[in-house]
Amino acid sequence: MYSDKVMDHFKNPRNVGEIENPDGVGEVGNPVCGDIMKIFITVKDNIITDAKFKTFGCGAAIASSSMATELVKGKTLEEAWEVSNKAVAEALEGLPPIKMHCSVLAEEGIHKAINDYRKKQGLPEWEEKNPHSHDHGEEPVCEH
Amino acid sequence: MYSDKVMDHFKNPRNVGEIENPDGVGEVGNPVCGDIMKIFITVKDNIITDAKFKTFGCGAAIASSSMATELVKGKTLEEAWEVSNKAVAEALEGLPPIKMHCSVLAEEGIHKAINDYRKKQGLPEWEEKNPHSHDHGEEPVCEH
Amino acid sequence: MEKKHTIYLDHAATTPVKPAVMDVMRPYFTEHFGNPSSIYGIARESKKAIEATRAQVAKVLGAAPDEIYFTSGGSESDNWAIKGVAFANRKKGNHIITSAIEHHAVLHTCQYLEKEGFTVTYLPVDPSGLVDPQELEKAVTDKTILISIMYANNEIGTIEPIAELGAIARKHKIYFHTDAVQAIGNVPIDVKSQNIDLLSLSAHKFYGPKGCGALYIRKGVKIDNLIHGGGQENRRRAGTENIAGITGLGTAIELATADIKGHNVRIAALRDRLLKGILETIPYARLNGHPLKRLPGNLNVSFEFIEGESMLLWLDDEGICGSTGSACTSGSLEPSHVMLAIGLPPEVAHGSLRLTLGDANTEQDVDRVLDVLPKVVAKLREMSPLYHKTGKEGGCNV
Amino acid sequence: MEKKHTIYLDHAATTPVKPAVMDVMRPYFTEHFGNPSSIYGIARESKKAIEATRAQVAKVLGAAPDEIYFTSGGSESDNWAIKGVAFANRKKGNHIITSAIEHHAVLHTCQYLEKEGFTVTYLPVDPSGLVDPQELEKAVTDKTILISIMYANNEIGTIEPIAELGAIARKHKIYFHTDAVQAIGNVPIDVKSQNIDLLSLSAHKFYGPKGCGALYIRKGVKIDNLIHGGGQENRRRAGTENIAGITGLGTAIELATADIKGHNVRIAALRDRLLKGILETIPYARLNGHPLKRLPGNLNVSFEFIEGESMLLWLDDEGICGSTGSACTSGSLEPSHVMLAIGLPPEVAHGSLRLTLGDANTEQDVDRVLDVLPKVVAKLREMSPLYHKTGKEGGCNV
Ligand SMILES: Cc1ncc(COP(=O)(O)O)c(C=O)c1O
Ligand SMILES: Cc1ncc(COP(=O)(O)O)c(C=O)c1O
Repeated sequence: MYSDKVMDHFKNPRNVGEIENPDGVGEVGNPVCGDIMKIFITVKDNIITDAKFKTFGCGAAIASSSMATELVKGKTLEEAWEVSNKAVAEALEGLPPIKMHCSVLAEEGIHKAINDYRKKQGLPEWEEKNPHSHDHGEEPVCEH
Repeated sequence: MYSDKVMDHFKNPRNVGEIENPDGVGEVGNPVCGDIMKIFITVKDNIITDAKFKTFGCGAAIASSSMATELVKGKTLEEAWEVSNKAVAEALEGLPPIKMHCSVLAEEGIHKAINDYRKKQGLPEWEEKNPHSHDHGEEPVCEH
Repeated sequence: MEKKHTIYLDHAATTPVKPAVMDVMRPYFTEHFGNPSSIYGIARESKKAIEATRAQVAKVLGAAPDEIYFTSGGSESDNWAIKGVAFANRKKGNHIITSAIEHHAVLHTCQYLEKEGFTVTYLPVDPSGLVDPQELEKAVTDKTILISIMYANNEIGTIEPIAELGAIARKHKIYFHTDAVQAIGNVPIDVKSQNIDLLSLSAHKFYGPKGCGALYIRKGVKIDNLIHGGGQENRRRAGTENIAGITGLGTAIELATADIKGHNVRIAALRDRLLKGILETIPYARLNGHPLKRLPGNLNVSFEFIEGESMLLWLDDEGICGSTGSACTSGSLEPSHVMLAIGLPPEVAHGSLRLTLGDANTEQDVDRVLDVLPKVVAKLREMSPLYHKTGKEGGCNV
Repeated sequence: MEKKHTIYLDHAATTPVKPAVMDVMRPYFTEHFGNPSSIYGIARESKKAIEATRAQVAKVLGAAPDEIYFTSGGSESDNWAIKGVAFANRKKGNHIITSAIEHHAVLHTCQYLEKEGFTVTYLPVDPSGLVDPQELEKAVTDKTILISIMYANNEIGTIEPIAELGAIARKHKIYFHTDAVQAIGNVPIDVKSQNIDLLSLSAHKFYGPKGCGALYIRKGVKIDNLIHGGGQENRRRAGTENIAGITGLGTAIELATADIKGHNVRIAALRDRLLKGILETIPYARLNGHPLKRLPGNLNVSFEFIEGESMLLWLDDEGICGSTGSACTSGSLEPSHVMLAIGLPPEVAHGSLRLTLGDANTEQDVDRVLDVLPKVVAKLREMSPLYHKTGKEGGCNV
């Protein structure tokens, strides 16, 4: 059901853990739906120099967190903001349709962490461009 | 599906054929339903001294004709009249429920032949006691 | 008693599982037995095998894999297609068109729907068993939601003009279902060009296992579930998948359709030899069904003055397996509805014999039948009150 | 990479076909493949085998052979029982009572019937998963036509008080159906003394083949057909019989019920060893389902702060096959309705692990799980934002 890449990031997740005194934190998901992701970032000169995560969730959720944190590390905030759920899923060599929402969560977690940073800096938060533009696959929705 | 006895009387039917100048003939059944039996009898001193049949029908119909003619041979007309469909079926070591109607046909054929004889003799025909007393099993009915 | 070599000539009833099919199925009973809905290794194997089979079946029909749904056989597929479409489209209309010669899985389902408020038109067929496309078009009303016409008839082997019928259905935007249970392996099928929206098939008719079939449902067709429950088959058919059966179906359909043309030539040659021999040696015999538009293995002949079951019993005694349109074990005394629909008088319908040839049959088999059958027919006619040697009155001039 | 020895602990999902069962089935694929409706020798063999199986199944249930109908599995049996009784008794009433923890084959069928104008009461269960007979009695109305309560739950293993529930149904002259798919082989069943009118079972849950089940229908029960067509199964279930599957079911049920008591003692001992080990070594774990009234092989434990699928993936990596009440492949993100019905908070429901033991499991298997599982749980908790080593806040006091 999962690609080798997903299994690799599930079994050897990159960037697990918390950052002490992070510059930004984003928590997304809902225990009712079985996924919670917490993303921590360190930002230096507008660049994400470190990213870590803690995730309660399925294999795809853990792999998506791992991949998303990998993808944003070293990127400018603007670049990181553009990392879409699709990019996460593609980097994982695909996710089953019903697991696409995990990549969406990862994107949202990154966005939340960035906006948390911007808020702390007294900057206006960036807006989600089009929350319905995600590539959800045939994913079901958890209404909680 | 058929007992050994049925198969024996189907494969080696007793009394097949016509009697030339019979004393009584009974034809029953309907081609629409897939069974026609024609029973011929010779009567001497109130005793059926010979019985033959011709049958268009399934294995059970042929076996029932064979058995019924066997059973009535040597009997007085009164005794032969009492040979029920159940007796024919039992002598055949049973018939499948949906084939019980074949034994009914055989009983009716014998009755018709006897009444044909009585009519020719100027005697009143005997009445079927209770046409619905037959042991039909779970047999379906052909409405023709 | 010496046991006679069995000559199986009832392939329209069912077929044995081919060794190659059995080999494919075997590991799924014991080794790769995992429930495909599960997550672990052996379950993923099962899942993969099922999806591979879906692609196999789709390819044969010219469909997409996600348009193939596995069922427990032809009857379930027919029930699902007809009830599923009927109930899901009730708001659009309540009229269904089918033919008078469908399999009972279609006819009895339609009769059930009549009790549920639907109206059903049973199209007549011509004496060769063909549905007339013009009759179909005339029967269409603005309440018609489904047309179901079988691809090939199981008794007389007549092959219907499916593409033409499908085109009429498409023109009127009515769903078109075909029961192709007898057709698989005998005619090339392409659901797209033939305008088929739903198609039933059953593995045991083409050397696959019994208890496993499929329904093709074109993407976009509105249809209710028949068996509700778990999320299997893309949430459309609940029940833990019969993996062994499904993989067997896949291999069987691939083998059966690998060389349809060759199969037709070979089997029809045997069948025609048999038919010629019968018609030459047995008087008062007639072929039922279409002389040309028929399944290659199907031979259906009526012998006047005698009844089918007694013929079968004698043939069985000689190790020959056949079938009849006479009432037999069906629990009814009426002859087959198909025989009556093509206009046979009931007594002639009762005297029909169906011999359906398959892959393993040989010329020797045919010749054996040609040796045995005339004697059987003669013996039964001998004791038939309908048959008179002189003048042979009672014959229905059919 | 070295392949780890597989430890299969998902017997509630499905079981492998036993060699003895396979041996019985094998000839029916290739040799005795005749269609039981036919008249010749090989067909009569098939017919005989099916009737012998009917008697085998009847004996296990305390029923008569002609009260047993073969189907394509548990889902079909459930659908048939519920829809069949509902539609056939519509004139009497439109109310159905079932429980909140039924299998989807029952629940989704009931939901379908709600769309068709029926009213359904879903009885709640207590925290151990038991239906309260008094609650059942209170739910009965003069419109109630069917009560359907499962014999044993597939997720948490709780065994319902079937005889008591059946008695209430009988008292009110309401048909009583039980889904006994998980119960066969684990509890002695007697449909007469337990007042069961309809009972579903499925062969692949007791080492028989997938795609074959049965429905017991007490003589006299008014029920519509689900699959219309040919005259098979006493004209109640159409479709060429899956002879191999049916004979396999027969042998499997005979083997599974030969020594129910011994099976219970042996399997429950293993299960209890596993449970004890888990609760002793893993904090924040709780048993789901009834501590005593449960299937001998069923263990269902929730681990707080972590999610089930990720647990399963790690276990699979170690060759251990289990299942979860988390959403997983069900296509929904909600945790299992059973877990919610027994009152688990959703996040705890997501962290449930079901391990179901079977005949082939050993103490070594159990000890292997006890070696692996604590590490898996610890690893996942380590990366869970809900788990805090100090203070361990976030625990739901359940
Ligand atoms: C309690 C229960 N009922 C019904 C079913 C459905 O059985 P099947 O998968 O054979 O259709 C299952 C198992 O899947 C079950 O556990
Ligand atoms: C034309 C046709 N339709 C449907 C069926 C039913 O298929 P099954 O017996 O697999 O349910 C059959 C055969 O029995 C058939 O010949």
